[in-house]
Amino acid sequence: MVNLANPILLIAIPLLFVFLIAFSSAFSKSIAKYLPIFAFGLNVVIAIMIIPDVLKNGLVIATTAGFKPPIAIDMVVDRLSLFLAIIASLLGFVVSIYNVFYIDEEPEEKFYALFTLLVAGVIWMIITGDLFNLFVAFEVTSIAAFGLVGFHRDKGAVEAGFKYLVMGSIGGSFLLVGVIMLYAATGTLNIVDIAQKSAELTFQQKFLAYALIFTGLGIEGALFPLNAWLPDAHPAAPSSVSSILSGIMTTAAIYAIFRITNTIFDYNQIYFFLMFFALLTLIFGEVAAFFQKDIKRMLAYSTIGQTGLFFFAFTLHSTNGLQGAFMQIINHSLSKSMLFLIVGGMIMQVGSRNIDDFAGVGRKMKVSAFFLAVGMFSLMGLPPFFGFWSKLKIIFAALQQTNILMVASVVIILLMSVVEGAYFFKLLQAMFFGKPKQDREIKEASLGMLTAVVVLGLILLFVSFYPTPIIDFTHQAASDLMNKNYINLALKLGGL
Amino acid sequence: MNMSLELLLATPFIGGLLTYIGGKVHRWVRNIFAVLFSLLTLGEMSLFYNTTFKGDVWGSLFGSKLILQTNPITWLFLLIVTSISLLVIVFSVDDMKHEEDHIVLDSYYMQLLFVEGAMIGIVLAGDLITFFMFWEIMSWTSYFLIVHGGKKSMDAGYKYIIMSIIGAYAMFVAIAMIYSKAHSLVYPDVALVLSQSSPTFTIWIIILLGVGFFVKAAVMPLHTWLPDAHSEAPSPVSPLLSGVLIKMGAYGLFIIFYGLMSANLAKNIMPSIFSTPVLLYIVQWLAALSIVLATFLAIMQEDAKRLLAYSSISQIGYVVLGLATGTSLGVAGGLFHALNHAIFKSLLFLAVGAVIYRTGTRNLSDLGGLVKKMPFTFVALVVGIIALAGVPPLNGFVSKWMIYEALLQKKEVFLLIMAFVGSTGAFLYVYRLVHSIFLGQLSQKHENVKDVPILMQIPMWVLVIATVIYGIFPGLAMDVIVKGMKMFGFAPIAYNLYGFPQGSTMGALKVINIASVLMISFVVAWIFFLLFSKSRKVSQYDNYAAGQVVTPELKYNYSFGFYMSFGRVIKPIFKISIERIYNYWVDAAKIFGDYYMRRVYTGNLETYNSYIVIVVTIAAAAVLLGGKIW
Amino acid sequence: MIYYLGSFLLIAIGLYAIIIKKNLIKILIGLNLAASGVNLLIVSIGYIKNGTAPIFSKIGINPSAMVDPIPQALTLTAIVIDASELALAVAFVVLLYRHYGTLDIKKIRSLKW
Amino acid sequence: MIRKIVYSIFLATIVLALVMFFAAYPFGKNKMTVGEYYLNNGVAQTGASNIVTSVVVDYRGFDTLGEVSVLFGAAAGVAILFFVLAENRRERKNITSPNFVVKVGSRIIFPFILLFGTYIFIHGHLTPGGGFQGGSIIASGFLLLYLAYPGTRVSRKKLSAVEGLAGLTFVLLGLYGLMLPESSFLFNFLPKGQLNALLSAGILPIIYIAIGFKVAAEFAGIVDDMMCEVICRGGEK
Repeated sequence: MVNLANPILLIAIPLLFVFLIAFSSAFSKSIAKYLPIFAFGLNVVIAIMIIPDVLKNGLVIATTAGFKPPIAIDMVVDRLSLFLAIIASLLGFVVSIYNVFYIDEEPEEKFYALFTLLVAGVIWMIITGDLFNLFVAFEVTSIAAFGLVGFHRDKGAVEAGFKYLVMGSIGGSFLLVGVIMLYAATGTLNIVDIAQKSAELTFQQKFLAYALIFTGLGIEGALFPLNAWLPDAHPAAPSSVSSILSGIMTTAAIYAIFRITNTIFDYNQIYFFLMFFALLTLIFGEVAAFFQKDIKRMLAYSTIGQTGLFFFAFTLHSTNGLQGAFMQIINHSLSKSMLFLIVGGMIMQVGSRNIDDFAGVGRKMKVSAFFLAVGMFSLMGLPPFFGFWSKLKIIFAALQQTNILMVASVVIILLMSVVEGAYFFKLLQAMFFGKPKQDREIKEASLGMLTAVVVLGLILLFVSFYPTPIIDFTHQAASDLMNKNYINLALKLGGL
Repeated sequence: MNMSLELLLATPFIGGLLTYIGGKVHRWVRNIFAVLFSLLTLGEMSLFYNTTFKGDVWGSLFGSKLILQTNPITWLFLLIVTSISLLVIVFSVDDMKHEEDHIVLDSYYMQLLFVEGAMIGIVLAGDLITFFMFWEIMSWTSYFLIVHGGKKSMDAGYKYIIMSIIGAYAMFVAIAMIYSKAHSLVYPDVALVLSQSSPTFTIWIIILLGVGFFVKAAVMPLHTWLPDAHSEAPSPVSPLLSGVLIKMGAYGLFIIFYGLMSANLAKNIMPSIFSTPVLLYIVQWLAALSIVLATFLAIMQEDAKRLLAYSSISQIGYVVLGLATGTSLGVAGGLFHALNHAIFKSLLFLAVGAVIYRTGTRNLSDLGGLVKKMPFTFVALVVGIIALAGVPPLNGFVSKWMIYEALLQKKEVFLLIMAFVGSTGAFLYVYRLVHSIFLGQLSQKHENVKDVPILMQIPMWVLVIATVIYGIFPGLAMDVIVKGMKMFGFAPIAYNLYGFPQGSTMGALKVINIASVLMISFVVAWIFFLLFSKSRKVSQYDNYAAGQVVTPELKYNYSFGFYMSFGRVIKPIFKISIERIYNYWVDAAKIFGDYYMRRVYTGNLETYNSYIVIVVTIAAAAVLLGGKIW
Repeated sequence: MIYYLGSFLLIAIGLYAIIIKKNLIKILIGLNLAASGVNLLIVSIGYIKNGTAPIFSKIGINPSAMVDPIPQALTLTAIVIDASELALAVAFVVLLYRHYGTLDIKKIRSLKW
Repeated sequence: MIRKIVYSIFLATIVLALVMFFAAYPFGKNKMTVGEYYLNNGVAQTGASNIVTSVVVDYRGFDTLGEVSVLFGAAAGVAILFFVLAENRRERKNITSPNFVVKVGSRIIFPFILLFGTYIFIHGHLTPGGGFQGGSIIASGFLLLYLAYPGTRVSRKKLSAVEGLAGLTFVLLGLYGLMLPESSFLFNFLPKGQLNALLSAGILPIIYIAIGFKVAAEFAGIVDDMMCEVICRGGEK
C-alpha cells in the first residue's frame, strides 16, 4: 500500500498536475482552472499527514530510486522545512482558488501550469536534501516566475521579467559554481554528506564557495544589493503570483540560505558578515517603500524590509533569534500574501495601482479592507496580532547578546518599524477615511476571491490569538537547528 | 477574585465586538449595546473596587501569560477610565448621529470600547509586556477614533500615530533591555533587578521609558501631536483623549518612578538637586515648561478645542510636576490632579462639543451670546472653567494647592513661580471661553439654537456634580490615593473628608471654609455691585458704536485677537517652534532617503548586475586577503 | 590547470559582457558564455587523467580507469537549463524591442525607484 | 573607460580567488567518492551500460525531473510571451518563399532526422546520448521544416498533449515506485535485462523515451512560437 506520508509526494503531485494541465489543455481549456486547487489541496493533506512522523522522529527522509542518500537524491523534512512546506502548499491552495476568479487573460492554461510549477518549485527548494537538486529547484522556481512575471506582456511586465531573468540567470550561474566547488572539494552533493566531509576544509576555502551560493540564493531571496529585480517584478506580475513570490518564494530562498549556512558553514564570522546584509536590506526596503506611489511596489519594497528583519534574526545565531525569525517568516508569509491578494482585488475595482486612487475604497470593500488592516497591523507588529509576538521575540533575542552593536541594530529595526508604520498608516488612512476620487462604481471583490482572502485572514487571526502551538513548534524547530539535529538525525535515519 | 479581573478586562473588548455586530441589526441595538457594555464595565469596576489581586490570568490565550495586578492607585485610574468612557459613549449617541455611513459608526463604537478595554489593560497590567501590549492597542485604536473627525483630522491622526509608535518603540527597547537582564518582566522582579543594576543602565531605562510616556502624556518637547489630535478629533473623543488617554502617560511615569525605580531613587544613585534626583529634577523642569508655554499658547488660540488642547498640555504638566517631586505630598497632589483634570477637562470638552453640535463651529470669533440659548451648557462650562482655574470649592483647587505646597516645602521656588504663572494664565484663557462663546453678541446664524438633547446633557450633569463633590470632599479621592501610596512606600498624609486636618504635612485645609469665605466675599462684592453700579439692562441688540447704529450682522464685541497685546509681549518665545524643528528633520530625512533610493534602484539593469559582481568581488577579495576583512 | 583557467576566463568574459555591454543581445551572449564556462568547469572537474568515458560498452572494462560520471550528468542538466533560460530570454528581448523600439539597455528603464 | 578597468579588476579578483580555490583540487586528479560507487555498482544496480545515463535517469533522476520541468516552464513562458490569439495564428504575413533546393532537401532529410533522433533517445542507456539530445535533434527537424515551408503549422494541441503525456509518464513511473515495498520514487522496478541489450536497464529507456518526446514537443513548441512571432505578426511593433 502506498504510504501517503511521503515528503516526495509534496513535489511529485504538483508536478503530476502540471503535466496533467498541459495534457488536458489539448482537450478542454476550462479544466486547467481547477486542477491546481486539487493539486495543492492534496498537498496540504499530505503535508499534514507527515506531521506525526516528523514530531515523532524529528526528521523524515524520503529516498529516490531506492538508494540511500549520498548515492541518490533524498528529500529531507524536519520541523522547520515541513512547516514551510505546509505554508507553501496552503498558500498554493488558497491562491489557486483565487486564481479561478482572478485570471481572465489568455493563455490561461499556460498560466495555471506555470503557477503550479512555481509553487512546486518552492516546496522543492524547501525540502530537498541535495545541493545540486537545490540548484535545479531554484531554476524551476525561477523559470516559472520569469514566465509569470511577464504574463501581462505589457511594457512594465516585459521589462521586469527581463531584468529578473538576467539577474536570476547570473545568480543561477554563481550558485552552480558554488555547488561545483563544494563537489570538487568533497566529491558528493548531499548536504549532510558535504557537511561531514567538508569538516577538514579551512574556513577560507569554504568561504568563496559560500559567498557564491549566498549570492545565487540571495538574488532570489531579496537581500539588499542583489534584490533590485524584486520591486520591478513583484508589481508587474499578476497579484496572485506576486502573493506567492512575496509570500513564500523569497522566504524559501532565505530558508535555503539558513539551511546551508547552518549545516555546512556554521562560523561566527559568517553570521557577522550576514548581519550587515540583513540590516542594509531592512533599511533600504523600508525606506524605499515609504516613497512609493504604486501600491504593489510599496508592498514589494515592504517584502524586502521584512526579509531583512527575519534574516537579521537568523544572523543572531541563537535559539531565540531563530525562533523569532521563524515566527516572522510565518507572519510575513501569511500577511504579505494576503495583502497582495486583497490589493489584487482592489486594483480590479479601482483600475489603477496609484495609492491616491485608493482613497475611500475601504468603505466600499469592507471585508477586503478589514483584512488588509489586519495584515498590515500584523506586519507592523502591533498587538494583539501575530507580528507583535515575532517582533518581540526578535528584539529580545537581539538584546540578549549584550553588545553595543546589537543595541544599534535594535534601534535601526525599530526606526524602520516606524517608517513601516508611516507608510502603512498613510495607506490605511486614505483607504478608510479619504474621500473617493473617481466616480467609478466600486464593489466588493467577487466571492471566490474573498474566500481566499478570508481563509488566510482567519488563519492569521487564529495564530494571533492562539500563538502558543506555533511558539512551541518554532521553538523546537529553532533548537533543532541550533543543535544541528538536521545532521545528526539525517545521519542516524538516512544511514549515511 | 481571579475571574473578576478577567471579566473587567474582557467586557469592553467583547462588548466592542457585540456592538459592531449589533450595528448590523439596527443602529439602536448598537447604541444600546455600547452604553450597556460600558455601563457594565463601570459596574464591574465598582463591584471589585479596592480589592487587591496579584497573579496571572488566561494562561495562554495571548501567547505569553497576561499578568494582572491591582493596587489602590489602579482603582483610581480605573475609576477615571470607566466612568469617563461611559459618559463619552452616552454623549456620542446623539452627537455622532450626523454620520450617515453605518459602518463608520459601528466601528466608532467598537473602537471606543476597545480603547476603554486597552486602557483598563494598561492599568491592570502586572508586568511590562502586558503593559506594552495594551499600550500599543490603545495607540492604534485611539488613532482610529481621532481620524473619524474629517479631513483635517487625518493629518492630526497621522502625526499622532507616528509619534505614538516612536514613543512605544522607545519603551519597547527599554523593556527588552530589562528583559535581557532580568528574564522576567513582572513588576517586583523588575524592581529587584533594577535596584541592583548600574546607574547608566537605570538612566537609560528611565530615558527610554520616559520618552514613551512623555509622548503619550504630551510633556513639552514631545507634545506636538496633541493640539492637532485633540482639536480635530470628534467632539466626544476629545474628552476621552484629553481626560483619560494622556493620564496613561502619567500612570506609566508613576509606575516607573515609584513602582520600579523606587529603590534606585531611594539609594540616590544619581546626584540630586533640591533633594530630588537629577533626572526627576529635569522632568520637573520639563513639566514646568509645559505648564507655562502651553498656557501662553492656549491664550493665543482662536479655536475653542485647540485652546482646551493646549490647556490639557499645561494641566498634565501639573500632574507630572507633582509626580516628579518625589515627596508624598507632591505625588499625592499629582495623582489627585490627574483625577480632577480628567473630570473637569472632560466636562469642558463635552460643553464645547455641545456648542459645536448646535452651531457647527468651534471658532471663537464666530460664536457669542449663547448664554440664553444654551443655559445649561453655559453652567457646565462655567463650572468646568472654575475648576480648571483652581478656584475653591471646585476640584482643581485642592490638588493644585497640594502641588504648590510640595514645591514650597522643597524650596523649589522657581518651579513654584512657573506653576503660579500657569495658573494665572489659565484664568485668561478660560475667561476667553466664557466670553467668546456665551457672552457678548449673538450671531444671527445662531438665533434658533437650542440647548442640547437630554442624552448629551446627562454626562455633563454627572461631571458637574463630580466636580463639586470632589472639590468639597477631597477626602473621597485622598482615601484611595493615600492608601495606594502607602503600598509604594510613601509617608502617609493625614487627611479627612473635608480636606486636611491640623498637623497634616501641608497644614490645615478645609475646602468648605475657604469656599465659604470666598462665597461670602463674592456675595458681598455682588451686593456692592448691585447697589452702586450705574449699569442698565439692555437687550442683546441694543447697542451702538461711536454713534453709529449697529446692524445685527456686524460683530461689535471684541472677540478676535482677544489677547493681542499680551501676545506681542510673549511673542519672542514662540519664534522657536518645536514642531517646525521636527518637521525640518523629517523633511531632511525624506530628502536624504529619496536621494539614496534613486541612486540605488536606478532602473538600469547594468547597475543591478554590477551589484551582483561587486558582492562576489568583495567575497573574493576577502578570500584573497586571507579572510581578514573583519 | 589550463582547462580550469579557460573556463574561468569564459565566466569572466561573460560577466564582463553582462556588465559593460549595452546591447541586450550581447548581454544574452555574455550570459551564455558565463554559463558555458560553468559547464566547462564542471566537466573538467570530473576529468581523471587517462580516463575513459563511463560507458561499459564491452564487459570487463575496468571502472577505475573511467572519469567521474556525476559532473557529466550535472552538465547535461545544466545545459538544458541554460538553453531554457536563453529561449525565454530571447522571447523577452523580442517583446522588449517591440515595446521600446530599442535594444539599448540604458533606455529600457521605465521601472525605477 | 574607468568603469571597464574597474570591472576588469573586479573580475580578475574573482578569477584569482577561483584559481586559488581550485589549486587545491588539481585538474585530472581523482576526486570521486560517490562517483566511484556509481562506477563500481552502476551496472549491477541499474543495468545501463552508460553510467552517465544511470546517474541522470536513475540515481539522480529527480534532477532530471526538475530539468524537464524547467524546459516545460521555459516553453510555457515563451508561449505566454508570444501568445497570439488562435484566430490570428492562421494569418500569414511577410512570407518569403525559400528556394527549391531547401524545400526538396528538407523533405528528404526530415525523415532521417526523425529517425536519427529516435535512435539517439532509444539508445540513451547504451551509448552517449539520450532523451534531451534525441529530442532536440527531432525539434531541429521541425525547425528545418518551418524554414522550408514557412506556412506549415504544427497543431499546438497535439504538441501539448504529447508533452503532457510524456511528463505524466515520467511522474507516474516515479510514483509507481512508491507503491512497491521499497517505497521509493523512481524505483527501477522492471527487470534489468542483459547488459548492452536494447531491452535492458528497466525503466531507464522508457523514461528516456518519454523525455525524448517531451523535449521534442517542447522545443518544437518554442520554435513554433518564435516562427509565429515572425509570420503571424510579421515582426510588427
